[in-house]
Amino acid sequence: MLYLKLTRKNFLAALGSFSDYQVYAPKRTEDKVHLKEITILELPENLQFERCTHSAKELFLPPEETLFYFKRFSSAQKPLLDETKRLIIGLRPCDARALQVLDSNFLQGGFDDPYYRSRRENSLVLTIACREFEKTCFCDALGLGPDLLNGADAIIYDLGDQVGVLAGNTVLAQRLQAFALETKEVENETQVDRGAVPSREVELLPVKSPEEYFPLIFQDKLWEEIESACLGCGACSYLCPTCYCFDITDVNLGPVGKRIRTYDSCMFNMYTLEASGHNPRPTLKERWRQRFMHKFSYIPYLHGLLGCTGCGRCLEACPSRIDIREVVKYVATFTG
Amino acid sequence: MSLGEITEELIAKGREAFLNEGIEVLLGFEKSSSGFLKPKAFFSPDSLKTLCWDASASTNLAALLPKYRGKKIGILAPGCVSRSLVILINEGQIVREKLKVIGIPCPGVIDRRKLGPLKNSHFLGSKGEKFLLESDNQILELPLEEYLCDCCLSCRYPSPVIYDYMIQGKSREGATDALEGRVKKINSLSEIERLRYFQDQAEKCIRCYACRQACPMCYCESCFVESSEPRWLTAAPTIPDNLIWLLTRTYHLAGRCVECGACEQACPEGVDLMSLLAWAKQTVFQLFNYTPGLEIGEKPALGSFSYDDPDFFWGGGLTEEKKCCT
Amino acid sequence: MWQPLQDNPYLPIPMRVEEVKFESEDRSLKSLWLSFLTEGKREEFRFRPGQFIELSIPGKGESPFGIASSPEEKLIQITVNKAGSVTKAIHELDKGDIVGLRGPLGNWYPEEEFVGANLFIISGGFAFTTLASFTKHLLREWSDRVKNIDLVYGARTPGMLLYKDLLEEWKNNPRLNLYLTVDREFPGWTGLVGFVPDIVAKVKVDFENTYALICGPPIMIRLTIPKLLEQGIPKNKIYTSLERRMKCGIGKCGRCNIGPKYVCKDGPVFNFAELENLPSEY
Amino acid sequence: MENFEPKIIAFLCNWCSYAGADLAGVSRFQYPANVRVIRVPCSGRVNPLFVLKALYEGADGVLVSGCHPGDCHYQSGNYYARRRLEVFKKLLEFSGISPARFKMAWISASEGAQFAQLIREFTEEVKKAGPNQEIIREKSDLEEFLNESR
Repeated sequence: MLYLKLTRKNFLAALGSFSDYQVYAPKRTEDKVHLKEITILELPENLQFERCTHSAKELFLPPEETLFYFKRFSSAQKPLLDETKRLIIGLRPCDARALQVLDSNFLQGGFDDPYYRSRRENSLVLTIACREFEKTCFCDALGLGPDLLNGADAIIYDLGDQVGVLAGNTVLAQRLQAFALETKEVENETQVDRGAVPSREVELLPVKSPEEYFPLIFQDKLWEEIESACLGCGACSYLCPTCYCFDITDVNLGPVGKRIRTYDSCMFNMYTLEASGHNPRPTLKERWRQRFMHKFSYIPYLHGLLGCTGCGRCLEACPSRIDIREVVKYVATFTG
Repeated sequence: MSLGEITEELIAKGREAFLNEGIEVLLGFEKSSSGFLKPKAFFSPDSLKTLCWDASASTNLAALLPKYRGKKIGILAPGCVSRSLVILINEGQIVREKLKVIGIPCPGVIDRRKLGPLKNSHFLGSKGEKFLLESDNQILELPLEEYLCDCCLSCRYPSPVIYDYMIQGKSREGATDALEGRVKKINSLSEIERLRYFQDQAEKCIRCYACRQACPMCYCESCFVESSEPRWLTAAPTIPDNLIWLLTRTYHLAGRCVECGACEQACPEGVDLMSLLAWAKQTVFQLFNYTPGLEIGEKPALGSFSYDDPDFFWGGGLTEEKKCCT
Repeated sequence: MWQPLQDNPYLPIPMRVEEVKFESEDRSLKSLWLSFLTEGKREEFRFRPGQFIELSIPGKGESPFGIASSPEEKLIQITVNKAGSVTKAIHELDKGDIVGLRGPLGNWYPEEEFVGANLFIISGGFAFTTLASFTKHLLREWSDRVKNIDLVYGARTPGMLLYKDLLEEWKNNPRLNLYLTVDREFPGWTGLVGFVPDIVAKVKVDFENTYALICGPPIMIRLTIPKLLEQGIPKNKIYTSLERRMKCGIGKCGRCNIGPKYVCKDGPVFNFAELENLPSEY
Repeated sequence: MENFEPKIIAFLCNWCSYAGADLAGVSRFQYPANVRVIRVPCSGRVNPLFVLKALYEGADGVLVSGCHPGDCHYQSGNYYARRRLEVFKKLLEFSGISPARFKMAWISASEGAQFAQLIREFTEEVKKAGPNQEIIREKSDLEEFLNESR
């Protein structure tokens, strides 16, 4: 990792050298903040960005993605990879954390997802260390922090007139180096000047080890209790930065068509419903068990990192105001 | 009656329903971590300790009924919920005898959308005509009336139409035309502006189906959007696809929607759902003089007909001039 | 562990339907034999019994099917139950039609483990596909490496038994003890009569050092397992193949997991010792 | 725009309107060839989703026609249709989809001339409204691929 200090002006000038990239940054329209394509010149001087209403997964796993075009009744098919070069600036450390979770699914486990890989490898992700906590976010309660590099190519720290950049990506680091006031090789975030990092008194959530959660699979009463408020919609999954489950369907136009993938949610009945009418997860009890265990037990068990980033989007989106922190606590104290 | 007293009475009535009427589950509310109420199913009289009700209860509890199909159910019901129950009874979804309704005279509930950025602050409770929020270590006292849902502002039936128990108290009086105003505003737009308006709404939609799940009338086991044979629309959240979802949803709820506003409260994207539904309600009322959910035994407006219904068909009874209702 | 056939695991390989045949009297089960359009692909397509493929009907979608042919056969055979929109479209296919295939996917019956042991193969209804593949393979390539082979296969009626020619051939194979059964008496039926779990309890099998492979409707499996356990077969020697709704088939789309295991890539073959620790989501 | 030939889908009930259309043909009444007929058992069978789907897939206008009130082969199917489609038509209008795109009519088996007249009128109205741009699906990528693969 390389840590660089630059003046704001130089930093923006350095970004200007990425002229072959499409630049994306959070932009407010009415009551929403979305990642929008902008020009470098439009970047705010103070490099302050609001947190995106939707998560960054939209640029890596878009709500609709064409896998390939096909001709029906023939062998002709044309795959489509998005190789657009994107410079995404203004995301939060939790967004970058979520990318690590997505990476673990799409780039590991025996098969490679070429669509995700292409988008991921052609993107440079520059996060901004949070200046304050949102009302609903809780990365610190999960032992993560608002100043971590996570899966980003670089994280930017506000140092008043200057910015500190911690770059994990060597290509990016090299480009910035020419503009830097000082440069040093470092091991991790604690060794660098991070400006004013927000901190607060927070009680760590009682997250157990993946294996400790396993016996709870068989505690039906626990899941019944948890799901009782749930309406079974997909708001939490669609807005969650790490929920990657997708559906694959065909869309036709006469003799041709395309195979697309779209978001899906484990909270829906149709998600696991089989053609025979059998549903292995027939009620919200099983679906909640799946959702909770996937984030807090299965992903950590398989990939060694928590499936929740503490971004708090599900807290805001849930029509029933289910608080995942409360669920974690409830599960931890459950004794049967 | 103070909130504390209401809570006490609720718990007492709930206990009674469990012990004397043999309900197996009571659908009510408890405080969520943010102080706003969240729905909760109570399975025993002893669990009722956390049962409560206040102006932050924005879920229509009747939407949770399908989860407990076959059970004897107790449910808290302000006016709109009781009307939902009437429709569900009329549509054969539940049996009146298996239902114990604890009626609540409703002073209205707070609109998450109107709270704006304050929606993520901590709700401390209501206090007469006001309610209290804690935001950034400050306590804000806000006037309830300004933050009520449009549905509640326009509500003409805030008191339950069916109940087995009734909580003492006063319902909100003086329905305004907040919802009608929204419809009027859209109607005053030109055709192309109206289209743009609803396309904008469709663009916001992410198809999470929170509106569907929050609606007690959307009880179908499989929804048309999920049908693969035929596939009515693609799974991709594009504007035309989403528009089909919004329009068909509105049509399916025409003459059935009780305007509880739970869908709009559930929508994480701020889609204007109630303008469509309020329009549908007005239209069904104007054409067929029908208001849903007032009487047990009634047939749904679009599941019945009358020989002298207005006829706008080409070659039909009414000529252009006679089109009086438009 | 898995070798994707090409760089893009979502792209189906074109296949030609070489032969179709109804397997059951009610025409709900149909077999398809597929060949590769591209030269040399069959040689690359190396699978082991128990694995499955995703069959793609462009415009309709994809569905997973266990491979019913044995690895030694040139054509790839699948047997399809008409249930949903994709399987309905597959039933409409005819000789010469072009379809897509992704695979081979998933794991297989761990044949190396079975060396020197007895094998007790139990199946009911149309879940016989991958076990038929396995049995064919076993008789052809492995018969000198295992001891006794007993096979119980049952269906509702004689007409619902799959692969009748194959069964006829096996009746005369001394290497295999074949027990065919149907639910009740039928005119002309000379085999056993009774449900599979009851037949399993009745047949004289050497349960010492025995592996059981069992595929069938959930109710059959549920009733058969206790009979096997009674005979002293440990749970880790009872294998089954699971089915789940699948989309990607490569462990990405999320829906087919049972606990931390994905049926599509960690399965579909599991033993009951593994399943015991997983939620019963199958 | 001058040469715009709209695509119109007509859902005609089996017992009256389909026969009426047939009569129009047999009687050699002239009417524009823009209509594609889908025969349905009854106007009451027409789910508004049929109309939306037709528009979504590229139709410029949709017609639903059934037996006159009182003449339904199934006693009351057209009365249900009258209520439902009326609400639906108004919904389309409210949402800003041109009201010219959707028409409902009663045509009996003997009204061949009226059918021809109806189609002439409707085609003219849809022509005036122009191509459907309100609720048509996005398919330019598929069209491009279709051209490529030819």
